[in-house]
Amino acid sequence: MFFKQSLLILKRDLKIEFRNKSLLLSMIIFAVLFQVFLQIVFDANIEAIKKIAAGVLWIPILLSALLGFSKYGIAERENDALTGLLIAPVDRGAIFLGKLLGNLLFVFIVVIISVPVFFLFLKQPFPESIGLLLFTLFLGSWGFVALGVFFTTLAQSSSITDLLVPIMIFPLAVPLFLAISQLTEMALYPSIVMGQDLWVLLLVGYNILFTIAPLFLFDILLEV
Amino acid sequence: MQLKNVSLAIEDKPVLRSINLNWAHGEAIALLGANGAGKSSLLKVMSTLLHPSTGKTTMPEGMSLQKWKSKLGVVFPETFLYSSLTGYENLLFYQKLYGKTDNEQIEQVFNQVNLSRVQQERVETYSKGMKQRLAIARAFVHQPTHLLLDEPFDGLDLASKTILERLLKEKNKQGVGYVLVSHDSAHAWDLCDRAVLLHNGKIVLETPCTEKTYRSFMNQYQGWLKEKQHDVF
Amino acid sequence: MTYLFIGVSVMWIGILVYMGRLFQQQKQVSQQLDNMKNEARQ
Amino acid sequence: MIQRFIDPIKLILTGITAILIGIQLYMVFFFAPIEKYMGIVQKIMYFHVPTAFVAFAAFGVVFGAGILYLITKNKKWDYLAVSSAEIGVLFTTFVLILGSMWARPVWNTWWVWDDPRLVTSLILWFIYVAYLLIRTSVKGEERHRKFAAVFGIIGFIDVPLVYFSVLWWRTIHPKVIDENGANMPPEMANTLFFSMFAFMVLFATMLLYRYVLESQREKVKEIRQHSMSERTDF
Repeated sequence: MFFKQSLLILKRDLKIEFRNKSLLLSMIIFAVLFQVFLQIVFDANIEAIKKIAAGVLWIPILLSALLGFSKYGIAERENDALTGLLIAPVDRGAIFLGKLLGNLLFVFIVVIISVPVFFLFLKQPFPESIGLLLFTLFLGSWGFVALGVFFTTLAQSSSITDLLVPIMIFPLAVPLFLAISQLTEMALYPSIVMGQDLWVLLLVGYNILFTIAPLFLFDILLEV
Repeated sequence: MQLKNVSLAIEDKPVLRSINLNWAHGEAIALLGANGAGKSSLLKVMSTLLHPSTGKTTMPEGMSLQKWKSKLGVVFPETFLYSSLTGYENLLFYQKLYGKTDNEQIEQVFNQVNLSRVQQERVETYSKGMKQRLAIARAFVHQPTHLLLDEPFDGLDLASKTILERLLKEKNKQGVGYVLVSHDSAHAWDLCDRAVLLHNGKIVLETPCTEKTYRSFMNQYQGWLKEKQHDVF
Repeated sequence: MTYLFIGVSVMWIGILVYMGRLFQQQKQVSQQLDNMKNEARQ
Repeated sequence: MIQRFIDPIKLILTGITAILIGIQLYMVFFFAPIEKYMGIVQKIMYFHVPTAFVAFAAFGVVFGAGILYLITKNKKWDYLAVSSAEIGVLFTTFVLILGSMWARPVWNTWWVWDDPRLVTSLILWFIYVAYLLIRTSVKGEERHRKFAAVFGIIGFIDVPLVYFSVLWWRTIHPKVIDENGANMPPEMANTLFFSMFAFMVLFATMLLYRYVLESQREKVKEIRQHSMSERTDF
């Protein structure tokens, strides 16, 4: 029942978003554009970029995810449809999960397009530990999106402006950023392999914390 | 449903004060009062959207919260519709949300609100009255046994009003109870068994809806309204 | 020495300014409360 | 009713705080010896460490009060949380300034990213500035208070995560300075402990003042709104 409800919400959101298309397209274009912008700013010097490669890879993805948080599910606010959801006999955790999956799908699409662009422009040889890179991309986006969806949904239902959302989530995401930047560095330049397990542990732990806690907290937090 | 001594404060401002109300199964109640009297807030409490600051709400016959919610149909001033989805998709979504899939029921509701022809068009192309009718259809689509209606006649033309009236009377015969918020008291009188007048968050008058009681009710009602105006100016 | 002096004085000035502001606001609020009580009595 | 008792408590606490801070200043500048290598600058430690403790305690109070608010829905806990967060941000600011003042002559730099405590303090500062920003945007609504409570709680839980991630991040690279300099003469240790105690009392006093202000402010608002709706009552 719980998953059925999440899927229902997910399907509805995707139908709306794909019908309008504007959000996904702008997220993708933003990510690629920002990628190009960073390369120009840092002068595309391969030696120099090696040091900041993880940042160049991640920053466009994270910022375009941020773009998505406030705009995804905007249909919900239009006719106060969120209230319609809250009145229905739906587990609020299911609402969170549905929104999380939808946002995540969008961010994954951005990743799929933005990461190859990264390799294309940098003329990088293929990363050596592709497995680690994919793992990091997957869990890194997951953690960030979970955190973002949690706070955006709460902020929207508490009449807090969207403006505050980045200010709230970036400090909380510091452990996540450190983990993904370190792991990405290791994946791209496998010469430095120190404390990899530790970072994987941190990343997994962070994901579990910010996925499971909202599932239970949402029911308490969305009631008034 | 039973409300016992319910009070509600929003942002420390008292909105409802010790409300006692008994909503029997299948009973139609008219909730009347001036703007800001607390009618909408009372509906929100009954829909469990707001929790009373003090006092208690009891669901009928030991229903669980989820059960109560699934039996409830709601028309609020906001339509809760998704404008980039079609009318049909909207109803389908809300029906599934209540754990049901019954295409015939959707067809039937579309017929009842006279929107069958446009059900495959997006809601954003609808006129205001059509949206309101679709919102009413949305409230009926999971076959609720209790309805909370906040000014459902708003934005409807005369023909649609008659349709909705007929629909409500028909449902009431089938045992569906409703709470109707309206500022048109004569209209509400026709549709309900009992009238409840709210003023400043308090129930000031409760009376069965008969022709005899109407006149005396109207006198008092206008009295309250005058006092209200006097206060404002 | 300079660093010690600057650091410590910045801290104490900060605390004193903060407390000063608190006092001022407290005075205002107390006054408002008193006024309200008087009004209620009348 | 409580108000009548709080005033004497306020006075007594203020007096005690003044005396303690006086003793603390005396001990720092006249009792504690001057450190051999760093010289007189080392005395910043007697302010830096206690302020850090106060800041951390303040955020601990935000955390605890947030939980209690969510459980009891009693607004008093929320007042306590806001008050404490404000003082916590103030003291974290001091921690950062004092730390820089100490680092400049000793490490020859204003800021290093190598010390997890430094970075954690900075992140902590950001988290609770965000908390205060949430508080100022809209006031008084229950859902809003709840949201702030949750953010305060999660922010505090995040602290150890930040600390350890920065620690691991930095241990991979060479360290600028070794942190094991804790072997100090008893005069120094005594001064440090006394300073911590004095600052904790200072914190308690400030919190009391701030809390009373917050609850009275809310009371004014309550009465005002109440009387506004009473006017149309009968």
